[in-house]
Amino acid sequence: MKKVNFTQLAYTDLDEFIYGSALRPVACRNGLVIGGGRILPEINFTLPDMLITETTMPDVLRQYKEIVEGACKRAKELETPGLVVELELLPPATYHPEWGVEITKVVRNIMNDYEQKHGLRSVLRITPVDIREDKRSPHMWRGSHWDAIMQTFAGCAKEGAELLSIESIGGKDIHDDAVMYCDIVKSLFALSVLGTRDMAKLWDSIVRIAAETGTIAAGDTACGFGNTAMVLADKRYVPKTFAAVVRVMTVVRSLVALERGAVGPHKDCGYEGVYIKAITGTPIAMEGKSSACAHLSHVGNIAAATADLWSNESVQNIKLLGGMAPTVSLEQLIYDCRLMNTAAKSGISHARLLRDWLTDSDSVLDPQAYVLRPDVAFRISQAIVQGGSHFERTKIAGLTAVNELKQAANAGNLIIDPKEIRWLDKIQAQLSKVTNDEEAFIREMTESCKSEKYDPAKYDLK
Amino acid sequence: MKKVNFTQLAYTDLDEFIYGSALRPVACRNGLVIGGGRILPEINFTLPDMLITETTMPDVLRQYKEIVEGACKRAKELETPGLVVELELLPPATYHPEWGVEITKVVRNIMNDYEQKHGLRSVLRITPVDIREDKRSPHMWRGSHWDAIMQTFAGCAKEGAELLSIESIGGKDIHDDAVMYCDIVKSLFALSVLGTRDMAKLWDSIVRIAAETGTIAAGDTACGFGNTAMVLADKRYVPKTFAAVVRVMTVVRSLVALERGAVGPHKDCGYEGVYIKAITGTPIAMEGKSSACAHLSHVGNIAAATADLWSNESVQNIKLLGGMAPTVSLEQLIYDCRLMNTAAKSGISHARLLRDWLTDSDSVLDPQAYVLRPDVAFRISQAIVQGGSHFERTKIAGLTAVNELKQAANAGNLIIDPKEIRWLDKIQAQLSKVTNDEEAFIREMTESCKSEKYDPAKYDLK
Amino acid sequence: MSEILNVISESLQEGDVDAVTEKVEEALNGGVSASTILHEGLLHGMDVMGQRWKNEEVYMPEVMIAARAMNAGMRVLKPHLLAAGVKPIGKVVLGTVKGDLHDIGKNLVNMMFVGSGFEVVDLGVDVNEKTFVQAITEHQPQIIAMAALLTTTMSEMRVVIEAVTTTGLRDQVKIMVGGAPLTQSFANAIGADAYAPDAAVAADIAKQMIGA
Amino acid sequence: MSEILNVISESLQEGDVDAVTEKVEEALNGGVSASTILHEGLLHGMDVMGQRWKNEEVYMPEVMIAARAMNAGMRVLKPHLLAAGVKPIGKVVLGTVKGDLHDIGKNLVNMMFVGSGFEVVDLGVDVNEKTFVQAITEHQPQIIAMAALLTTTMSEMRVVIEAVTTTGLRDQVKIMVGGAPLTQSFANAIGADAYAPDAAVAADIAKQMIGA
Ligand SMILES: [Zn+2]
Ligand SMILES: [Zn+2]
Ligand SMILES: [Zn+2]
Repeated sequence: MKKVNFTQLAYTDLDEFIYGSALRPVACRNGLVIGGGRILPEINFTLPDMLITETTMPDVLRQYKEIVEGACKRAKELETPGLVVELELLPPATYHPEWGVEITKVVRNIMNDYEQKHGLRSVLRITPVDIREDKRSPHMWRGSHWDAIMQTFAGCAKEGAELLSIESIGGKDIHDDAVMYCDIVKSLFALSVLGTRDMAKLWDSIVRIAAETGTIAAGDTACGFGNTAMVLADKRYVPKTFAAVVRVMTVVRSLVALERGAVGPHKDCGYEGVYIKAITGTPIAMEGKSSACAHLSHVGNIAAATADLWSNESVQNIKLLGGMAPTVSLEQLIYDCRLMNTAAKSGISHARLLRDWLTDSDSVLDPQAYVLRPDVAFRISQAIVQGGSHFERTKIAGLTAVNELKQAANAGNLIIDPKEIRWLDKIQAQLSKVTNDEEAFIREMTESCKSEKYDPAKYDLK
Repeated sequence: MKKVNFTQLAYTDLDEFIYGSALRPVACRNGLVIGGGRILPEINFTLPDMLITETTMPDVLRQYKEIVEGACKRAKELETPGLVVELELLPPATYHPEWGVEITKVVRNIMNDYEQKHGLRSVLRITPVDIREDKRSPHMWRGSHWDAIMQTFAGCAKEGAELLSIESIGGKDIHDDAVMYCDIVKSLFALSVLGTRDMAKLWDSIVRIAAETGTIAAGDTACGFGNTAMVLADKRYVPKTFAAVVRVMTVVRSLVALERGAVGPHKDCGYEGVYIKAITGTPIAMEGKSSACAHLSHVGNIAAATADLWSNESVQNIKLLGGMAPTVSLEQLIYDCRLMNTAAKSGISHARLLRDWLTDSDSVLDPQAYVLRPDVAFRISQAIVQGGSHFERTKIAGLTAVNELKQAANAGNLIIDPKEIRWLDKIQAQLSKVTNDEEAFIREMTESCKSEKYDPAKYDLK
Repeated sequence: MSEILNVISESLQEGDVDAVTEKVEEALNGGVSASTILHEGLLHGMDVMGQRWKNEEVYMPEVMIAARAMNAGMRVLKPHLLAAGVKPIGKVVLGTVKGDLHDIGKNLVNMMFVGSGFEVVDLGVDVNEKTFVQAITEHQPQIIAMAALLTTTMSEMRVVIEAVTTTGLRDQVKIMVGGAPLTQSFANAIGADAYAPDAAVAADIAKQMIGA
Repeated sequence: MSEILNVISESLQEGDVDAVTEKVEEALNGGVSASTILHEGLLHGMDVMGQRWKNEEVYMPEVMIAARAMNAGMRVLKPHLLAAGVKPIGKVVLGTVKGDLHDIGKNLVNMMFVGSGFEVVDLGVDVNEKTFVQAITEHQPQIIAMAALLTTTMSEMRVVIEAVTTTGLRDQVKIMVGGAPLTQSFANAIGADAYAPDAAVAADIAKQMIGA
């Protein structure tokens, strides 16, 4: 099923596994290289309180113009060596691909302008919203909703969006419940069966569009899985240990994009990027303290340790005292990048020091931070790539994560509440009981996962 | 005129001049030490779009409650070792000291609660607004407006505000014009004559209140002078070189607080804090990238290099996707502090490395950043303390800053636009022409500074 | 409290669907009134879980699993409650607004309502104003609860409230709103009756609102 | 352009108050019309400075100093313009709203207006709604320009606009607003006619607004 099968880590030396540098950097058309030795800011944004309709489209375009104009202006003033702009489309702009394309044009025009007049090198990432989550989507891999997504990719790519990404939702129909009930077996099914199958089809198509349009199939994120768990854990709804294990299990799912030909940079809101980078050597976008505007987290510093792009995830275009919020956010990203690049410029050993401080400052306080440690990600990744199938790999991911967390807690390298430890035992017990026979597992889960939201036929499962 | 005369630097070794550690740390009542080896977050905030009146006071109090509750909750969740909350009162809450006191009570109650129930150690800084800027203020040092400020200090101190600060405005009546017209001689007059005289009277009174209430006379900031110039420079209204020189000249003015008995921590929005720390050894609050919410700047990283408290300056209580803006801001501050404290914990040489990266990442790109370099601040401070009077010191500050900037530009350590260099020449020429006779200077300026805003009689000048 | 009610409460707390179903039937057969079973068995159990949640002793799934058992018990109990004329403390129509596919927050709120003794009609996600209006007419709820997770859908709440007002139904229902980009002042501005800053407190606020 | 107008323009660009005053008098004595001196001398010079500012060749103080020289020239020219029936391109009443002591942004805007040929009535800072209303009656401006720098004073602008409306003067004036916490949508919400995102563009927006 895999086109490329990653059976070992791209990295052999943990010391080289570091922010700003990827073993397989990505070069963009204007010469900007991502993962080529320095970390760059990736700015994200959304609209303020307003509806998107045919009537409001002029306003919508004005908003995007204002946002990107403000961002480019500030990037230039702060002499940023390069900038990635992510355009995460809102649902109506994917339901109506022509709207997404129009927005892309407006955004790209401003970026072109700043490149020509001020030498600001920038790259546009386009992220359609995965509207297949809509119950009316007839099938995961064909029909109206699939078509609209692909038309959006192709149309925006033609208008200058160079990095193609998506937060795909294959398996989310099951996974939402898995998170709400902390049901790790359902999570396994959603990620390793539904998710990976969907990723393969989806990314085959995106890789094809990238080839046809001369653009870059960048990468996916398991945001709807891992970040949903993380945000609920932050509200104390679900245990942080559960969220940490789910995070690691999303690795196998997101890796499929790379197996099908994506080359990075991995999208920002998937912290599994650390593992993707370890396994594939491709560059990754990450988000940490500077994305608190979008969601609080316990991984504010450690997220930067191996990042190649540094993102704010999302912020509405509203006025803060210092300026519009996206401009404010970008300024913060730029300073974070400046610091990391200054350390890196003074030598790899210095970059490693900073990486390790970023790491150590968070990892002891939270299991979700702990599993992002470069050394931990290395070890778990090594276990994951031993697995023969996506199913097996995801199970290994979960079990290895549990082990790592338990050992860390025992050794005093991670402080976990006893309540949280109890859940690790629970997860371990449940995962261990799962059959090794994937077909049997699918039959069993298809039987037990009856729900209004989940329709096996959409995945060509009976 | 000075009670304490600082004639040499508190620091003898540049290597010890570093964030988180001050030679003369400040211990608070609950045992929290500022400048005692680790940098702590200082959270600032303001109200969203609303009027403050008798009628809206319940809403106002609800707002403050929500802000401080959100901040304390997040500080606890992120296991912050200590927190400073700055309550920068809005004008109506200083015009009506009883309102300021009421707000203090509400805020302090929540802080007490989190300290008792969750062990979150926190300290409250109270900053009345300097309403003497109001034309109706009869005199700088007596009368209704002065009285309201002092009542606010005393009342809030009694209710648990432990650090007393203000952004005082003595001389601003002249300095606003000095900035608008880039008139460095007027700036000199405003800062070294009007500003220092006012600071002495003002801080004598604050130090007295602190003694009477068992609180801490913390420090002032030349925000209305230096930051006004900085913000206008950022809009390209005035040259950055002008703003950089003004910044250095504010040092002498702000130092007066310490001469009169203030002990730190210096207030956040005065970047002259770096110099104050070098000269007096007292801890300082600073603000950088995490205060972009309040104003953009070119000193996002370097501001942290020698900071003991790390502040966001100000943010309205509005909703971002991740939470209320003050909570979001605090999370960012906490992560910045975590990183710096992690580096410091692994040894002073590591802290120095990080300090130097923070410094080097900004200082070459902007003159305002350059003058905040620890080494530059050291050298200029050494020159400043040679001056006999505030007047002489301020002139030295300006001329030495010009020299430092020119040398840096020549040596390629600072990139300045030729247009900006031209202004350095202009400033140098103007400052050099100023008489050394302070009395003559005052006469001359009082003659030429006739304006509707400035009334010499309020300063007991004829 | 009698032994059987105790067992119902505890089985519910453990999320044991089978035991709850069985013991509710047993209690009914034993002559315990449906109302007593509801309040001193099921809702008592949910109350304990709610307290344990507030004390940070358990996580949401444990509350959810208890609520699932509550649902099971209610299936047995409902005809008896109806027969005895016992009403739920209130009825809520719930949905995520038009254009918004976010589900999980709404589902959490659903369960919190159920656990507090409300009857819930869940309209799902991407619900337009017409469907909300229709649901008021059809289900006669005391409360409409709406969720929005996007800045570009939150104003659909205003559209719904306007539609409810235009059709003359505004006086019949209380309207509450929630979701990440919302605030109390937004809720006030669109004319909602209440704002729930968090799924966990939605049911408490609803109870206060209707004086239950 | 005649030599003397050229000299006036250039003296103004250099901010030479004495030279501008002198040369304007000289031009008047030489029979050049007040209107020509205004447009081809003074405003021409301001125009050049405005362009140089937009091209990032000069800083604001240089524009301000030129505007100061313009003011000096206007003092000489004004009686002649009045006599000839030449009117300024518009009259602006300007102030920072009640409770707000911020001065510098307003002063920048003032100078930008002057430099564009507006007559400006500066009411200062901390100006309440009554004073604004009075100023409309007294000075009959085409434009009211208000500044607010605090989130807790921006809504005073609404108060002023309501007062202007209540007193029946709303149709007589265009209202523009500006200041750090403001946005276009806030300006729309309070019923202002225009929003100036920056002091530097305020005069241009004002010109557009009154079609000057
Ligand atoms: Zn995401
Ligand atoms: Zn994203
Ligand atoms: Zn300030």
